[in-house]
Amino acid sequence: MMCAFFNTVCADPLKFLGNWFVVLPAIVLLLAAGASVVARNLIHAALFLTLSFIALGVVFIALGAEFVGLVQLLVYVGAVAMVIVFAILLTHPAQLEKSRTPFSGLGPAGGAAVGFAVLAVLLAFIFASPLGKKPLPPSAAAPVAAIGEALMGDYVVALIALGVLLTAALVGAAVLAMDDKKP
Amino acid sequence: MNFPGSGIVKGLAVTARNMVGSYFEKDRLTTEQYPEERPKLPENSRSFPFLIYDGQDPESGMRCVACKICEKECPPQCIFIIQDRDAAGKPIKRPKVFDIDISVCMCCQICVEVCPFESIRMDQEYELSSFDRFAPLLLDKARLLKSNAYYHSIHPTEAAETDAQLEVERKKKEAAASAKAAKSDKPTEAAA
Amino acid sequence: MTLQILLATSAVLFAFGLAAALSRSNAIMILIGIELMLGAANLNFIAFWRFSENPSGLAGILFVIFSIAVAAAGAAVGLSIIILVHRRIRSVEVDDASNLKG
Amino acid sequence: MMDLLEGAPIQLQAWFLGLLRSFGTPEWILAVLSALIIIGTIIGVFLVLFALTSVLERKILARAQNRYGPNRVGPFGLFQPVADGIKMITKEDLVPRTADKVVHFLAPVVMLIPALLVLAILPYGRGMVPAEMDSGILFFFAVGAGTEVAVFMAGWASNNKYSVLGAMRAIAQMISYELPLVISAIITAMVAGSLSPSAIVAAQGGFAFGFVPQWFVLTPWGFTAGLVFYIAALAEANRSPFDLPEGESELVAGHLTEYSGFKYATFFMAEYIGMFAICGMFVTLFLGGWQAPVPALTIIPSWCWFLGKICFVAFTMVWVRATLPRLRIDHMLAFAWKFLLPMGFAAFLSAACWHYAGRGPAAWILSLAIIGIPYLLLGNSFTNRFAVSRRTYQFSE
Repeated sequence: MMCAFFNTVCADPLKFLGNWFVVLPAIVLLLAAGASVVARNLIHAALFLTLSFIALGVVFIALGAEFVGLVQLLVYVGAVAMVIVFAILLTHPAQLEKSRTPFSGLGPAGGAAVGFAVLAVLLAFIFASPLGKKPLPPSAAAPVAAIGEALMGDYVVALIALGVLLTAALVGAAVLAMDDKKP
Repeated sequence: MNFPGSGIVKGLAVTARNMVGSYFEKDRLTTEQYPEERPKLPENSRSFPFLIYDGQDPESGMRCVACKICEKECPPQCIFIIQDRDAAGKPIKRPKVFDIDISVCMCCQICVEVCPFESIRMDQEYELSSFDRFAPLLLDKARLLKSNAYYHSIHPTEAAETDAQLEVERKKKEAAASAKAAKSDKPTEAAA
Repeated sequence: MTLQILLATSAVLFAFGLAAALSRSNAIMILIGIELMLGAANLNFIAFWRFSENPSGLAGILFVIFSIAVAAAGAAVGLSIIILVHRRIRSVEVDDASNLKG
Repeated sequence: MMDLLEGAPIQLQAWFLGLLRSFGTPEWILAVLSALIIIGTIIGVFLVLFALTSVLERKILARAQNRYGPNRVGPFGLFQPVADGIKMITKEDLVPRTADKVVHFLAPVVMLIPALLVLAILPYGRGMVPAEMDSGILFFFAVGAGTEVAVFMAGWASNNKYSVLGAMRAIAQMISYELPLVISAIITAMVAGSLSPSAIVAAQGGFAFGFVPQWFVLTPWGFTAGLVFYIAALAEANRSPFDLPEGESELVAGHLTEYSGFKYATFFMAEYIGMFAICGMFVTLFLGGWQAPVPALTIIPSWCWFLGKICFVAFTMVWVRATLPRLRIDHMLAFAWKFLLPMGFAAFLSAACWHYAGRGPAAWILSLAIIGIPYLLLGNSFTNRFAVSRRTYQFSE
């Protein structure tokens, strides 16, 4: 077609840029997620979270799951991140800069300890398992038409249930956030 | 019951008519492109006062007699007059200095109303902006004096009326002078 | 590239999310931690789908789609609850919402 | 002759690459270069369009208000963008002392990236899609969501109450209008059976009775969906009458209050390129993409048709701007949720019925009824609810 370059990249990202196409966004993802977790400023945390969502979407696309990656971008960047930002602005305008006690519950040390413990267990199993050493299959494509047919075929009950859930969530969120003083 | 959305369509039609029409109809494009196109001012429009002289020479034809009525009446006191004196130091009926500070003038036309000699009138000149606040906006006698012909060119009706009035006054004065002359002639004759 | 790299990434992401959810005091930060954990789970699904014997089965992809939708619904309801709590007690710190504490 | 023009851009690119290949340039450089040529061409074309629009918009607005508009710089004022550009670049770049410097700097960049990225999936002509994607429509909306982040970053980092208010309004507006936008776009994808823009354009090809183009906008559901998409696109591009985020009478300039110089110019450019992109999407989805409206005119190259249609849609946006006053924020959000969204669903239903009733005359009547009834009901309830009541003044006796 018009541009062989774009089309080869789009058809099989891994073939063109190699593993870096996955590894680079994965690094960005981890850095952004880490920064988001430790950021004292809530807005910065939300912006880093947005960056990590974008990086996660790029990882999905790089792995060949183009549709899911784009849905991830659309839903998380376009909606969830913005709703989080909105909630921060609505609830916390005065003390954005100085959260009184940024940590509670287990505290920073406890949180980090639990995180490390879980991480250690997970990594131990991941690197012990023979499953992890499987080589990369040549290519895996998830054409949109096939996804659509699966959603409308085998998974139609789940899809309908999801629709009901989303409607309930929409109505529920609206009712919860409604000002009860003046209905 | 209006069809929903019909108002928007009507509005779009109006703007479309203007958009196309402004290329064809002069009425729809009333903007004047100022430096190239000048507005045609209505006859009675006025900006700042100026002094009229008759004839060719500004100094000798000056109507002003330095009576200072305008100076006294001017609400913002923007007129400044010094009467001229002859060689012997005797005041003569002519201003030596006649300044109008147009940065103070409010174009009220009171000086014109009170002038008994029809000497001061309102101008139509409006391009008076300058880079200096002081000198260019302080009009002296040389810049104030304009000919009666110029007055006719900017306010023709008013100028004609003024001229007619001046003519009547001049005739009256002549008549009075000749009557006086005749009167004064008689006693001399009688005395003789 | 092996499955291990992706799974390790996902594990680190999950640990980050868990640490945030357990240790931060702000309810919104806890929600952010939960979103990170969901992202880690999604990454696992996609990784296993990519390395599966039968990628045309699409099970991993479809599960992620459902998971994203559920997470979005959860975020919406969670944030409206946070706004409601803020309206009641003028705070979004979880320690301040302690009316039922004995 | 016309066949030559039709393929001219691709031929030129192939010729140039062939020339380089004959010099023994390595293949990978050629691959990268072929991409760079396309990127450069597209960005160049849209920058020229942006420059032209920035002056023509002002001229059209002026004509609608019986004025001349800019006509001082160059012939007919056409060099006005150059003067504007020089002014923008030479202006001082102000950053408020209390601003979040990094975020303040990044916001215009983040704004420009999605605006340029979405240009990649538009089919500019027959076989002229820069990046042929299976889910191009989804890509358009997913990447377009980045604009919201940029607007929020700009508003929050400025540390100015007007900026934050403007940004919150902008986000509320974008989230609300994204739903009708996506739903009306999905309808065309449903009828065409693909999320790929070129497949949607192909589905609108051919002529009924030999002369009526089969564009989606010429069907009842397509017209409704197109109108919903168009209105939502106005809101997404922050165009009047939905330009509340920068409503200068109440918010100074919204999220752009603290931006000056080149950063402001970047925002401005991103907004206009985003507008062209969404116009291009509208053309692709509803106006038949690069297809000619009459069989006889197919001799004109397809990319000319596409650009012409984009310019036409952009012109109508300026026309609407000249006509309609700015909405109030609650009216605007109510309009999105209570009118556009139900109309989107009605068009959805109507399209499905139209398809399964065989796309014949009966299908037309059915789909028209499914559209018309909710339109009349919703429209009337809306006009009644927001009808301007007689004003009474306190001391007016």
